[in-house]
Amino acid sequence: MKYGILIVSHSADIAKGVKALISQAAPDLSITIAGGTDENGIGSSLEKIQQAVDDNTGDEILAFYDLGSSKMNLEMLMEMTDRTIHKYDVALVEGAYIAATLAEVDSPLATIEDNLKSLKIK
Amino acid sequence: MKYGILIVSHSADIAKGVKALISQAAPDLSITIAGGTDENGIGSSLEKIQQAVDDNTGDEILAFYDLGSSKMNLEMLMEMTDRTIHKYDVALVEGAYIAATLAEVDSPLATIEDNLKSLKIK
Amino acid sequence: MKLELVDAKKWINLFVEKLEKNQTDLNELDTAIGDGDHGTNMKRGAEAITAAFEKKDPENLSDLYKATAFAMIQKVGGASGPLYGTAFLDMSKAVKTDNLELGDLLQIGTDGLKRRGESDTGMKTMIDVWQPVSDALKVNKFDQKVIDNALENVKNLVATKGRASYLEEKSKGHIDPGAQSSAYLFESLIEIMGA
Amino acid sequence: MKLELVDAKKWINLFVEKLEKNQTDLNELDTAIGDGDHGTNMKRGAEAITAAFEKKDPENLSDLYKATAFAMIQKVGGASGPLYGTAFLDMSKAVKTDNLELGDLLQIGTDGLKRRGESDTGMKTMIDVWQPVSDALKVNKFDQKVIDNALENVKNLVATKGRASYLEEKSKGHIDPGAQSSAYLFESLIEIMGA
Ligand SMILES: Nc1ncnc2c1ncn2[C@@H]1O[C@H](COP(=O)(O)OP(=O)(O)O)[C@@H](O)[C@H]1O
Ligand SMILES: Nc1ncnc2c1ncn2[C@@H]1O[C@H](COP(=O)(O)OP(=O)(O)O)[C@@H](O)[C@H]1O
Ligand SMILES: [Mg+2]
Ligand SMILES: [Mg+2]
Ligand SMILES: [Mg+2]
Ligand SMILES: [Mg+2]
Repeated sequence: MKYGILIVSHSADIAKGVKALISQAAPDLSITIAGGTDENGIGSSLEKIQQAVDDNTGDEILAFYDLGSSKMNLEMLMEMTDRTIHKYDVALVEGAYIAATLAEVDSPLATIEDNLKSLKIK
Repeated sequence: MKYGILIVSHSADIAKGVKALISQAAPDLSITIAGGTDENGIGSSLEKIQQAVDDNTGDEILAFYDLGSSKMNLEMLMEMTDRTIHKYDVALVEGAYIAATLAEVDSPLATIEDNLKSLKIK
Repeated sequence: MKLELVDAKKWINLFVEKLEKNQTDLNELDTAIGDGDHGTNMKRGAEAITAAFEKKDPENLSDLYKATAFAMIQKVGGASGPLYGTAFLDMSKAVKTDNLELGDLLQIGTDGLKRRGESDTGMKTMIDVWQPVSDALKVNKFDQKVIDNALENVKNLVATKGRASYLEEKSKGHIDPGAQSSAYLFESLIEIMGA
Repeated sequence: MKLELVDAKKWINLFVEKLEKNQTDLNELDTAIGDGDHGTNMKRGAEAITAAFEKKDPENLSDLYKATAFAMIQKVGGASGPLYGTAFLDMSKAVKTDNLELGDLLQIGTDGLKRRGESDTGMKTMIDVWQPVSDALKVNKFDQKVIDNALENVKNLVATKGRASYLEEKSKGHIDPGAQSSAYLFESLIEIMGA
């Protein structure tokens, strides 16, 4: 099982930066991002999330988000897709980093989720 | 007392995005950022942190960071400066957002720190 | 009472009008206790609704609510997008088989808001307008006073959901922007009910 | 034993040489349990040390260690920057008044690492090389074997500080990149001590 990582942020820059940061530690993972609104303003876009899910080549997807509307749009997408997406209510940057580090070395989901527990803040 | 916000991240994009995100909720605060290495690679730069502290016009500074070297460089700078900097071991994006929201409406430090407590993950 | 297609269309069109007219006011409310974009967000949604209706005139209630939902979901960009979107999508599904009583229909929308927002009344959100309006319609007591009371009530609440919740006590004394945009929705309803 | 300026200069220059030669190896170690940049980081630091010495040839031990510290702090860009930087800065301060015994001096550097990293021995970091080397020097038993043993030991540890700590058990069986670059530092020391 190879997990993919999905980053949903209000900001296209944050999403891009998180991808760059975690790619360093997890170069073999599929990491796709949805940042900002359709017009790249601050906000979220279901279409971008949809695209990022479609583009993600992971067997299952570990998803991270920042604030309210990112979460709601992500949940909306989860109701619409048949991909398996695990959504985590944890610190965006730090959670995605740890999950990616562990997924890179083929850690089982239980280990990843165990490590994310202490980052739960939402 | 008007607080300033300082964002220290491994990524210039993350730092820029966090600033854009929290500026929306806190347009009146001084928010300065230090993201990436001197060459804008992934990493941290004491010089950028120094500059961001110098540029921050807050009376005191609330500082947020992502990972290891951002933290150590921030602490290094704190030993060198005579500005008052409060460093928080909390989720970067979410912590900075909440702190900025509260600082914007002139909440006292105790209230801000109280709200950050549940975001402590480091 | 039940709404027929022609009136429902007028309802949504009036809502769109009000959103476009009151963009600045909604932004200002959101500036006080949020990120200042609720007017801009809803304006984007309003334009998308108009565009959708122009592209394809809805032929039944279900299509009308669905087009409204999709426009909101796709174009709003803030929390209100998936919220209004879910409400109208659930309403669209509900009217598919049966033109429900308006109070029951709006209750389904309200339940959608609660599900999407993981929230309930008393949290200083749009739900605090949707719920009393649904309740009033169910007992045929819906009028402007219901909306006015709801807004008055929402103003005095401390937010426990959405961005405003970070402000805690300081969120008190402000009208929630989503509650205000919902007030426009239901003031539009009064206008077409009266007509 | 104590180090005089001329030998200390040779020491640091040899370290710089080894860092430049072994950049790829350090990156590979960091790829296994970190973010793959330790070699690149230390190479940047090494070049900055050379540049600093060329700009102003250090006139005493304190200046030498200070220039080394500043180069690391300013140019490395990773955790190893403030770590090596703090170690050398503390050493620079310590030798200002007194040319200390090398074991005592390196202990001061090691303590600097611990302070900056909020860490200690056994956490699978560079400290696991610095501490045994300092200890051995204090009792005049420092040789290549001390370094080899330290690296062997560090390899079997589970990381509890730094990025590798996220890997937990899986960090075992890998040499910590910072421990390896520190090994280069102290192998350089052996070379100049033997000469
Ligand atoms: N969890 C929630 N449950 C119900 N309503 C919510 C929730 N979060 C936000 N809202 C509503 O959404 C409105 C904010 O919408 P908007 O400004 O467009 O989104 P954002 O907060 O993402 O900028 C709030 O005024 C509130 O009425
Ligand atoms: N808290 C710490 N205490 C001591 N040493 C540490 C600590 N964190 C990291 N290190 C050391 O730093 C090395 C990593 O350096 P480097 O790769 O340059 O930084 P980064 O991890 O920021 O990419 C590790 O191999 C370890 O020896
Ligand atoms: Mg808003
Ligand atoms: Mg918004
Ligand atoms: Mg590294
Ligand atoms: Mg690094």
